[in-house]
Amino acid sequence: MKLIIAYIQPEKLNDVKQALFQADVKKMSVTNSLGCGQQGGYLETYRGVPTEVNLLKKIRLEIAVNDDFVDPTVDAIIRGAETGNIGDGKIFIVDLAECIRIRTREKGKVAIG
Amino acid sequence: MKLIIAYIQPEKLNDVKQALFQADVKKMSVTNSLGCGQQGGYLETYRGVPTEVNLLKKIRLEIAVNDDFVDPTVDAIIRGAETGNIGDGKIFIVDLAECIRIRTREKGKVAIG
Amino acid sequence: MKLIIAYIQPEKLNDVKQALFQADVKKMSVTNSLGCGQQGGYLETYRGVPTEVNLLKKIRLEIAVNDDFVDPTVDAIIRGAETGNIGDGKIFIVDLAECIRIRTREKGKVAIG
Amino acid sequence: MKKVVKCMAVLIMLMPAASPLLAQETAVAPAATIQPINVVWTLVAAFLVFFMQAGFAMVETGFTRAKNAGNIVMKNMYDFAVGSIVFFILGYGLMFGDSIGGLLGGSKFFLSSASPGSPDGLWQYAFWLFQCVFAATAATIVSGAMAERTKFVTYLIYSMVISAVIYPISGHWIWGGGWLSNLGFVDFAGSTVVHSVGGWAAMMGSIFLGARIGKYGPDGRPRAIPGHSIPLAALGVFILWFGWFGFNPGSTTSGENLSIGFIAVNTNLAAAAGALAAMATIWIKSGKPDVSMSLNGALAGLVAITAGCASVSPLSSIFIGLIAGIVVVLSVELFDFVFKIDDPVGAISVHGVCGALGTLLVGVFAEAPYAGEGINGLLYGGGFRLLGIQALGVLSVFAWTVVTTGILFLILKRTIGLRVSKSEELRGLDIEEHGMESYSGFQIFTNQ
Amino acid sequence: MKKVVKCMAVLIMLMPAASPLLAQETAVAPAATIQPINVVWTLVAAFLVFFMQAGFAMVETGFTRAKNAGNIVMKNMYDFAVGSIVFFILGYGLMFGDSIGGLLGGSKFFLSSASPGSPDGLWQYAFWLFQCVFAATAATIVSGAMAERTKFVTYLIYSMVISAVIYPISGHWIWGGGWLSNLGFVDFAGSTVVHSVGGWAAMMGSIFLGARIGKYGPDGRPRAIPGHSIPLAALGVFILWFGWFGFNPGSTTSGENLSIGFIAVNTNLAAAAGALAAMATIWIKSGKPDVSMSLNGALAGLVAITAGCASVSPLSSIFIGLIAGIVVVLSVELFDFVFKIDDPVGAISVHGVCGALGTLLVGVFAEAPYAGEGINGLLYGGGFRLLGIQALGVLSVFAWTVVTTGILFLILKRTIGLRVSKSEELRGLDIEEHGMESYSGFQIFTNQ
Amino acid sequence: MKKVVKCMAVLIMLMPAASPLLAQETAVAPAATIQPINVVWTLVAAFLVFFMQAGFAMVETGFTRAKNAGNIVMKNMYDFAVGSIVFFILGYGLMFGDSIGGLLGGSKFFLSSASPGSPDGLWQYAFWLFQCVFAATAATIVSGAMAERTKFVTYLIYSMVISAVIYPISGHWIWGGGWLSNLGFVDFAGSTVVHSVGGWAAMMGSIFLGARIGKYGPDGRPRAIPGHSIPLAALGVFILWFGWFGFNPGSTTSGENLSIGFIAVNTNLAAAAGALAAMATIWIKSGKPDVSMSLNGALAGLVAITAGCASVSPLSSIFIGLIAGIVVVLSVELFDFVFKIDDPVGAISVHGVCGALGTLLVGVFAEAPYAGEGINGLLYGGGFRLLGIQALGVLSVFAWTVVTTGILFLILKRTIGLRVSKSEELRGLDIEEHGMESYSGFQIFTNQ
Ligand SMILES: Nc1ncnc2c1ncn2[C@@H]1O[C@H](COP(=O)(O)OP(=O)(O)O)[C@@H](O)[C@H]1O
Ligand SMILES: Nc1ncnc2c1ncn2[C@@H]1O[C@H](COP(=O)(O)OP(=O)(O)O)[C@@H](O)[C@H]1O
Ligand SMILES: Nc1ncnc2c1ncn2[C@@H]1O[C@H](COP(=O)(O)OP(=O)(O)O)[C@@H](O)[C@H]1O
Repeated sequence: MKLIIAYIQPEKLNDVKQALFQADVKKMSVTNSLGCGQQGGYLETYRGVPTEVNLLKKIRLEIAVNDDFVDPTVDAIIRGAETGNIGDGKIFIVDLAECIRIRTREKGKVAIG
Repeated sequence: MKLIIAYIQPEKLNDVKQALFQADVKKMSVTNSLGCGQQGGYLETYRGVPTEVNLLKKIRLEIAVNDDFVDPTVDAIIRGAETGNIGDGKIFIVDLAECIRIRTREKGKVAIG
Repeated sequence: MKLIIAYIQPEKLNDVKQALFQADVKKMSVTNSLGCGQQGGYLETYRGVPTEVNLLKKIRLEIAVNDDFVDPTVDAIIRGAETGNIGDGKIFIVDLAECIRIRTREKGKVAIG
Repeated sequence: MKKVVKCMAVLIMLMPAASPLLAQETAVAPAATIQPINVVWTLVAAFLVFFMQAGFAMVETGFTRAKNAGNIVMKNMYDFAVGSIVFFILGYGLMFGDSIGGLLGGSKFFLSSASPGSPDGLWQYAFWLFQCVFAATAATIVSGAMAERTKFVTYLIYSMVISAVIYPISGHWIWGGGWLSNLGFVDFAGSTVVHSVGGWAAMMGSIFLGARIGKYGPDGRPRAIPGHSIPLAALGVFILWFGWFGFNPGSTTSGENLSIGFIAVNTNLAAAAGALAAMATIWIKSGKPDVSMSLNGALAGLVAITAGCASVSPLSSIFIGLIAGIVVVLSVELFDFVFKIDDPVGAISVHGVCGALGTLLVGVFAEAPYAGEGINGLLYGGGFRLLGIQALGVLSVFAWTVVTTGILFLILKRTIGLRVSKSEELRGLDIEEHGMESYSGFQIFTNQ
Repeated sequence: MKKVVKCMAVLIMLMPAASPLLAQETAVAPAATIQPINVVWTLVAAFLVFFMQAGFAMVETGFTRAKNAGNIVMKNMYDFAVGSIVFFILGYGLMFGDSIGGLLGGSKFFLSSASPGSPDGLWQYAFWLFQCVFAATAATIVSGAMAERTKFVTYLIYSMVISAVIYPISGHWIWGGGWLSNLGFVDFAGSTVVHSVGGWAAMMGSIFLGARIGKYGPDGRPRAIPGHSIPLAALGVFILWFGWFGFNPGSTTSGENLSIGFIAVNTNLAAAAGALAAMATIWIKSGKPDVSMSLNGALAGLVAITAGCASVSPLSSIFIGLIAGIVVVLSVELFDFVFKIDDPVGAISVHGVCGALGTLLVGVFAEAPYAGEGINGLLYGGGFRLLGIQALGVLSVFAWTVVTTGILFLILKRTIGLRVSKSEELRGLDIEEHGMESYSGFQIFTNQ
Repeated sequence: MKKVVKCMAVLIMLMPAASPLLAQETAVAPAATIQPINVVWTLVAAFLVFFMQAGFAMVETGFTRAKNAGNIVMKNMYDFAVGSIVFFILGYGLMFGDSIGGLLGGSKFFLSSASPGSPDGLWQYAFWLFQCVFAATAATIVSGAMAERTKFVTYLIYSMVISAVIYPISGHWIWGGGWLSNLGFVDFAGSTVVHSVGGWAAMMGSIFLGARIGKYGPDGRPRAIPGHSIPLAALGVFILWFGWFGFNPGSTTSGENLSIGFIAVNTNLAAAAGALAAMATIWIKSGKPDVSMSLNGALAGLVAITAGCASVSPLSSIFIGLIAGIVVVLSVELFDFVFKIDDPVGAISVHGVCGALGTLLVGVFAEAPYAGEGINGLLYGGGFRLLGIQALGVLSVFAWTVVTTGILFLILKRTIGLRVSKSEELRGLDIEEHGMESYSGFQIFTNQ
């Protein structure tokens, strides 16, 4: 089992969700995040003072999947999030030692989906 | 050492906190999260337009524990969060390679608690 | 590759960012978090009712780095966040199985930086 | 004109002070030139009092949690909407109709006393609007104390009954030519008529409802449930203070009555003093100038001066404000720690307790030069006479409100129910009762 | 004075009802004592109507998303700023200048009719201010319907044109001595003159813009895009309701005209009834008392009573409010589900549809004792005559507004463009058009 | 009546323009019928000016960070509460008491000039309230510039001193019959008396405090610290604009004075022009129509027209507004980039600089038909005479305020301290000074 963590542009969340649904990945968790990446930030002005904003708004996805679902999930995220521009985001994959469904106390593979 | 990530219903946070305290787990980190799971979302209406909300509000807990604390922690979370309904949440466990307390630079087991 | 998760005091974020930049770590993700740690919380009063606040505001950093960057990154975080007081925060390190840049689909070491 | 008892009472009350002027005016100027300024003044004041609804909505929203914000504003809007309609149909007649034994009015339903064909007939409309916004104020006070756990539909029914029946009847006793006014009871702008009625109804509602989940720990100790927007609450207090300049000076329902000047000054000074005293009190007790209690202090001063604003000197107004500011803090703590009645916004203490207090203090601070000939409080040689009458009025209205709203809430509890389910309360009334969130897009810890 | 047509029209209209009084006054009191109360009343009313700008800003901000909040308030502030200047230069003259064939005014540009040297000259200033805030109201209605996707600079140009030309010309027909007023068309405070013009312009703007991204699914079904702050929206509605007490009663532009009392009462009752009816309707249809639709209901009642507030009885006002409250809900759904015109705040239904509705209902509910001798609607023996004139007025103004704003938006679309780019819309207009965020520090899901 | 110098000054000033009317009125109508309209007008205006406190609170809250929001509203509420009490005790007497050598007043403490027994005695109350809300305006301006880092208790002491002593004394010079008024200095509604005093005090406070942590980078370059709620800031500006209709036209303290019409028009046009000019200026300079600077522009126009609103034509008002709108942007940047004085809300530029500017521009744009016989500015044949007197007044008040508030802040700094500790400032004044958060439940990045 793997835990997939993805950072994407906020406005792409709907597209990514669609792509994941099509790939039959229907469970996920979403948080707000600020990110610093290759997209160096941009210049805002406030009251005439130029300000470099280098923590950009991002969406953080966390998706736990069984091993055979890793590639489809990654592909779906890329499909939904890619625009070709800097700032499109990144995907991190971590080994998942265990997964437990609270309601049923099921563990492992069956609990994930 | 393990990193336990749990998604629970927001209104169960207090119960889970109590259960964890009783299990002598007193350190944790909490974030807001939106989740998509088996609980398929629900129907809201706004200005007469029915809207399917499928990102539900959840609380994300992150708790780093030594290995012998994993089971008591998981049990405590389940005790606090379980109602038997869909949406009760899920627990993910990840191996923790290292843990460092910033103040003392202590590492490993002693740093966790 | 490692995923470094750090909890720090909100007011130290700028210092930590500076320290990381000096250590040539320029990518990171930041979220808000509430934390329970050794810093036991503090007493607020609201309308004359004393209230123990035991979920304190923290900043959560997530930084994916190549293995040779782990120590410099940890050092930089400590340098920026340390005040010597309880509540300074904690660093957790998790193995990172894979890293993918969405824009280019690059994987692994090259994708991280 | 002779039916406009409140207005009359005011005129009579102020006569001794202002009479040389008023008499003269009435003699010299033709009646026709007198009316417009009174109608304009009364309407402008009514508009300001209407605006207090926005103040209540903001205070109550600000002092409660984000997950119930939409529900609170709905309650504030609909007690006014319902109240306007039923006060038109029934309430006004019970309050200002021809008195049946000094107990209630029996005519003027559907505003039948007004007509577009004569100056007096036209004046009745303006007077009705002024009274209507007062009735709605009494009703809306309750929403704060019952916030975050009351069923919406139950609240609508409650607000209908208070505006149609409960408020008008005790109001009749004092402003409608009823028995209390005949005794010489002084409540110029409604510390008792409006605020105490609202405050005691709030108390009964809160008792019948019980405390919000999480308000009292297993040990019975109260916990703070902080409000979600102090800026909106502060805005609400500013709006209320602003509206009070219609509430008190407007209660002359006469712009010719030059007393409106000192009534406005008294109103302002009492509010300022109330704010200062409450801040000082909570600062001493808890070590910090608590914002929400300080805001309550300004309101406490305003409520307290409402009864006596046309009967006391500016200096006395400062004292009344100071006393109210101290009392409101002690009272909030009394209800919270001792009686364990959960009142999220402090409505019982601000409106009930300080309304009663302010009414009693008229019996202490009233002075003939302001109050009218022969009307003196304890400190100005009037002895205990006025104080006694004031106490009688306070107690009568307390008894009336507690009994009637008690019966009302009991019936509602037994029938459609007062309170939402536990899970609705936890998830928030906005989602459960109205199917939406008030702060869409914002990340909010809804576990609070 | 004879040029102040609106005021005159009003006086004449109300004469029969109030004339014994007014005549008498005019006879007895010297002219000099009459003026101040009228100037004071008109100014105070104008201030209240000005404050409605804040109400619109809050309603529109509250009903849209956080990422566009700064842009909305800018539009609300600048349509007023631009409108004030161009109405001073051009608009007022087109509306109230000497009539050219009953179609438009041709003098009084740069407020040249006013002068500081005489009472009448001074009065003109007050009258101008009152008219200026009305013009700005019509302009600002549109910002809500075009919210979250319109280019800022385009919006500035649109608001310049509507305040300078489009609103004043149809306004001239009705209030400036133009052809509709000569026919006996009744629109006392502007259901048609102000609200319908704004509402139909909003409709055209919304059509030319197209719906917001995400508003309609691939299946064409509408989706909810919830507003980000219900408390601010509710505050806005309270402010609007408050301001409407200037809008309607103030439209006498005379404080001596004692009809202001029943006009205020009618305004209040229709708003209350509108709120109740809309809540009931949406409750029945969707199972929940939707907050945002309920707030729209109060506004619908207010818009609908605006035309007839000086012509109908309080009881009729309640009926007008009830009808408007039901219609506004149906209309919102019609535009949303059937016409698929994306109107984030319901401006078309509230102002356009209920403005027209209210104007027509004058032809049903008008009663001579209120409206003036011989002016009776369908229910009071007047037959279809008045209703016919009202319908003619409604249609003429609809046609005028749809055609002129249609041309305007077409030109704007073809030249500088109406709409921001897709990515600007997604990221939010605050960042893209103004370079900042409205809620700095708050965590907001900007993907919504 | 002869002691009411400001009012008198106004009457005299306006006499030439309106005198045929006024004289006539006074002759024909009995005195008793004149008073009510003046009292009503003055009170309504005072209420509007009071409401500006809410406007200041919202603007200052909106333009600062969420972690200090409660602290800001407390400062706004308590400078008014403290100010009301001390102005009652001391300030009013120093300002309007019998003049001691044209420098300060020496009677009327505790409002002893008022009494409930006569029309004039009653009038004094209304006049006091109007003056009291003005004094509080001057005090509250400062809270914005000192926001986010000032100790609460220090702020309370400062606000006591300014309302009790500093503001009243320079006010006496101009409105209390002091030396500047005798020279013919024109400051009708207080560009200098109120706004400049507040603005210069704000400047001194900001200098003594130093900049907020993080405002200036290690390279000395300013950084933006964005406000946390643009909608509340915009609401505040709308409320201020609304309140200004009490501030300026109300300064006639006479509803009979028909000049109130053009004063209101001037006020509105200058605000609109100021908003437009500021937006255009910042748009050109930074490429975007910055919201917060645009909002400042409307306020700049309002402040600038305050001195001359009764002395210039509507067209001149537009020019004054335009100039102020440009100047405010340049001034904000001057203080921010060059002087490096950290003023979170732009109070120094809006109130200090534009207050002085507006006062000087009276000497340029004043015209006899509006200003009164013989009062002409540079452009209308008056030469440099008036401009010279205006400059003298501006400089005198600048010197007075800078010196006295300088001493005050120095003493406060040396004794109880001006500024909170570094960690308090970082964590936010709400938690540290008041023990609570203003937006409980919301997730906010408090590192900002
Ligand atoms: N090494 C990293 N550690 C943590 N988060 C990262 C890292 N690299 C990127 N991110 C996250 O991913 C987001 C997008 O990264 P970015 O570098 O802009 O994309 P790109 O892959 O196009 O260079 C960042 O804003 C940040 O939140
Ligand atoms: N595979 C997953 N990956 C990431 N988050 C998940 C996953 N499954 C569940 N979650 C999180 O857990 C929450 C509860 O899951 P849910 O499926 O509703 O519970 P149940 O176990 O009763 O089916 C979800 O809202 C989501 O936030
Ligand atoms: N075991 C843990 N699991 C999860 N989060 C932790 C853990 N220990 C600490 N934290 C996070 O780190 C923050 C700082 O920890 P704290 O104990 O106060 O620091 P210290 O190391 O000085 O004792 C906490 O508020 C919490 O968010």
